Amino acid sequence: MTDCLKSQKISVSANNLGCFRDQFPIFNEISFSLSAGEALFLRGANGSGKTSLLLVLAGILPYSGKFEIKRFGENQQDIPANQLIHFIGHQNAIKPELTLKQNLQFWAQMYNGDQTSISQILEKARLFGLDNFLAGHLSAGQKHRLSLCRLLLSPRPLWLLDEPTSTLDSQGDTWVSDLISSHLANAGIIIAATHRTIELKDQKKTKSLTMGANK
Amino acid sequence: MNANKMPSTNKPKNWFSALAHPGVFLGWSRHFIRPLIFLTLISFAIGLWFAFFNSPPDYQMGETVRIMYIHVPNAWLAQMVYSIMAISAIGSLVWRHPLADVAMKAAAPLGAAFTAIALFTGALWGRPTWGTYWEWDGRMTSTLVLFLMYLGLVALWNTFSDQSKGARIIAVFTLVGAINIPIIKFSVEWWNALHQPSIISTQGLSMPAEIYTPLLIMTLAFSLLFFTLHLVNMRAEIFRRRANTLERQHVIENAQASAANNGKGENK
Amino acid sequence: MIDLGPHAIFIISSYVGAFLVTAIMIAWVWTNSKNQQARLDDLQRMGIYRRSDKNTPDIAEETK
Amino acid sequence: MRAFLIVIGRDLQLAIKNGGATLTQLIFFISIGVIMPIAIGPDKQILADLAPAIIWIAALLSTLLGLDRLFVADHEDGTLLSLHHASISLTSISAAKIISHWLITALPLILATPLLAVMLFMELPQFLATITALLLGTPALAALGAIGAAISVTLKRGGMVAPILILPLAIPILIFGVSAANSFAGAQTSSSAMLFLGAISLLAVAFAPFAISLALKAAEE
Repeated sequence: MTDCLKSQKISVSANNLGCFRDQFPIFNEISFSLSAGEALFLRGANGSGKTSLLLVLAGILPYSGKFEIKRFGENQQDIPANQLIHFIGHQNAIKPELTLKQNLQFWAQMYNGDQTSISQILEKARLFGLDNFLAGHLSAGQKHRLSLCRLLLSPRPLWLLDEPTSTLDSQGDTWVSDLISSHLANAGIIIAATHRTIELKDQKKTKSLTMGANK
Repeated sequence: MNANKMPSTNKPKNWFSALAHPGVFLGWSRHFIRPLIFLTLISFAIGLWFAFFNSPPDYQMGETVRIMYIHVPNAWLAQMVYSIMAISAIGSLVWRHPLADVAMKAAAPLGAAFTAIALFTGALWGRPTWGTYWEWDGRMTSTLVLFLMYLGLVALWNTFSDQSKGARIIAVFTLVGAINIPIIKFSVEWWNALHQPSIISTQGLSMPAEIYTPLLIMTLAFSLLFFTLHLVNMRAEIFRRRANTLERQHVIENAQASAANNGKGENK
Repeated sequence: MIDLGPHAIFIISSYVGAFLVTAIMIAWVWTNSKNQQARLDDLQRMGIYRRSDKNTPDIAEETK
Repeated sequence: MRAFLIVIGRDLQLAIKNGGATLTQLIFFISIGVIMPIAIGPDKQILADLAPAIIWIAALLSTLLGLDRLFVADHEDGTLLSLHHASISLTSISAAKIISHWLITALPLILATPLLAVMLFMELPQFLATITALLLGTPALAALGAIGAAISVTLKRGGMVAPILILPLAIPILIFGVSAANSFAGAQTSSSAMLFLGAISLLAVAFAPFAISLALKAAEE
């Protein structure tokens, strides 16, 4: 899994990004660049455009300026940009009518990942032994953890996380920061919007961007 | 040890007392299933023997009278099952008894099946007798409406994820729909169309005993079949609710337990 | 078998149809009941009980 | 291709788990077939003549009934957003959605048509022609309906808007569908109507996925 990720090494750069809704800027003049193994934490008040920026980077919102993902691996040039990205937003993309396992199986297949490790992934998320329970029984925090499990279903270099720790308890926080640290150690890139500080093993590799300052 | 002392021990008492009656029901109803199956099989055997080998063709209908031996019991059950559902609906609304909810839910698909058989055999009887499979007369239309109501109730149960909350709403609709039962009953007199008047009327029997006997036994057989299936289905519904509660409870406890475990790990 | 006369096909098909619907109904009720029971058994095997089954004495004591 | 089948399979799985929705639609379909004769009167000849039209209107209205749940749930729980990063394109997903929508909504209606046929006193050839016309025409209904559902996915009253958008587009299907069944005696016009129906369905199913994926992309903005 890690080898696979290393061969997908990328760097991203954004130059003067802006996003407008009805001529009104949600954010503009955002520039940053990240190389493999670096994280960017977006900070700022509610409504400062953190989520919108993530949606722009995820290729969902239209934008002005320039955003580029550079690929370094061999044979990786033909992977479409959308398949280099894991995006975990506020909505958890979980069907309450299906079991935890069925939910993850679907996303494993959608992400071209492997389904064999689902039980281990659930265990890591402290959802141990709940494979065949309905996702509808889960609490909000558990659902959020299940949603984050999608990150581990297939190796993708760029993670875009919107408030990854918002509904989690302190153990959940630790798990997420472990996830982020090991992804960075594997030369992945993370861009996350967060209110809370996420403690990482290697703080040098993180950058921070405060949004809404130029309004 | 720790698990027993968890704060959630107070909650299940409530939940336990709510399920107390269904629990008692599960206890005694278990002993009824086998005898009921046995009685159902016996009465079907006797009824079918009468229906095919020990009853003469009717002087008017001829051999097609044999369709009546399934049609009439099922038409009767179609209405009786709905009446049972309506009574359960009252129980559910007035006393909020969980067993009444379960009885209501378990009966709906069975009622739909009996009504379907009544409609189907009625059509097949109508063709040789009246020359048409279907006629838009009062009784047939109202029975068809009954069939749709049954299906609607089944669909309604499926749309509620919280079954005990849904039960009250469904009970209201069941009672509103009960208006259809007297309509079916009196439709023959009111519309005075093709359909036969009731076989059993206040003036006494309107047909010979050779035809009446198999009819009665088949009615008994189908009613026993309904009671058996209803009992089994009610038990299954109680099991289903229990399993759901347990699953939900386990998921919550899992969260609490893993939080507790991790907390310990960190302290060390 | 007795002679069912000119309308035999209607009689037979109504019996067959009724039998089919009844059989499907019975099969559905049966499998549903078995499935729910199996679910409870699975939970029990995982060590998940209803509290009233596991420690009835506890609850009896508490209610005193 | 596997991912394509998995999207269909999951939709079917969800439809079975929420069995109420398909059943509701089915009851609605039969109900229209019950209401019409009560309104028109029990005259057999009139009912038999009107039967294909009644069945088509019932099919059209009840497929519209199921539209609101086609994309809304996936939009609200974030599934659509996450599918942007799937290894299968949104256009293929839309195509899969049309197929699952047809299997969940149109197929049960077609299977229930014999019931309406008996109640409306249809003759056998007329009935067979109606079934064939439904099989040929409903894919187009499903495709158009899915477009309407995708366009109205973010609207508050999407469930009301989609039918209004789609009804006018469905008129050609209705015309050919009814004429295919009605003029069965004059097989000439009937078979050409069937051809038109098939052609409309082919075109609609081929082009709808592109429109749907565009609409869904726009909806997320």
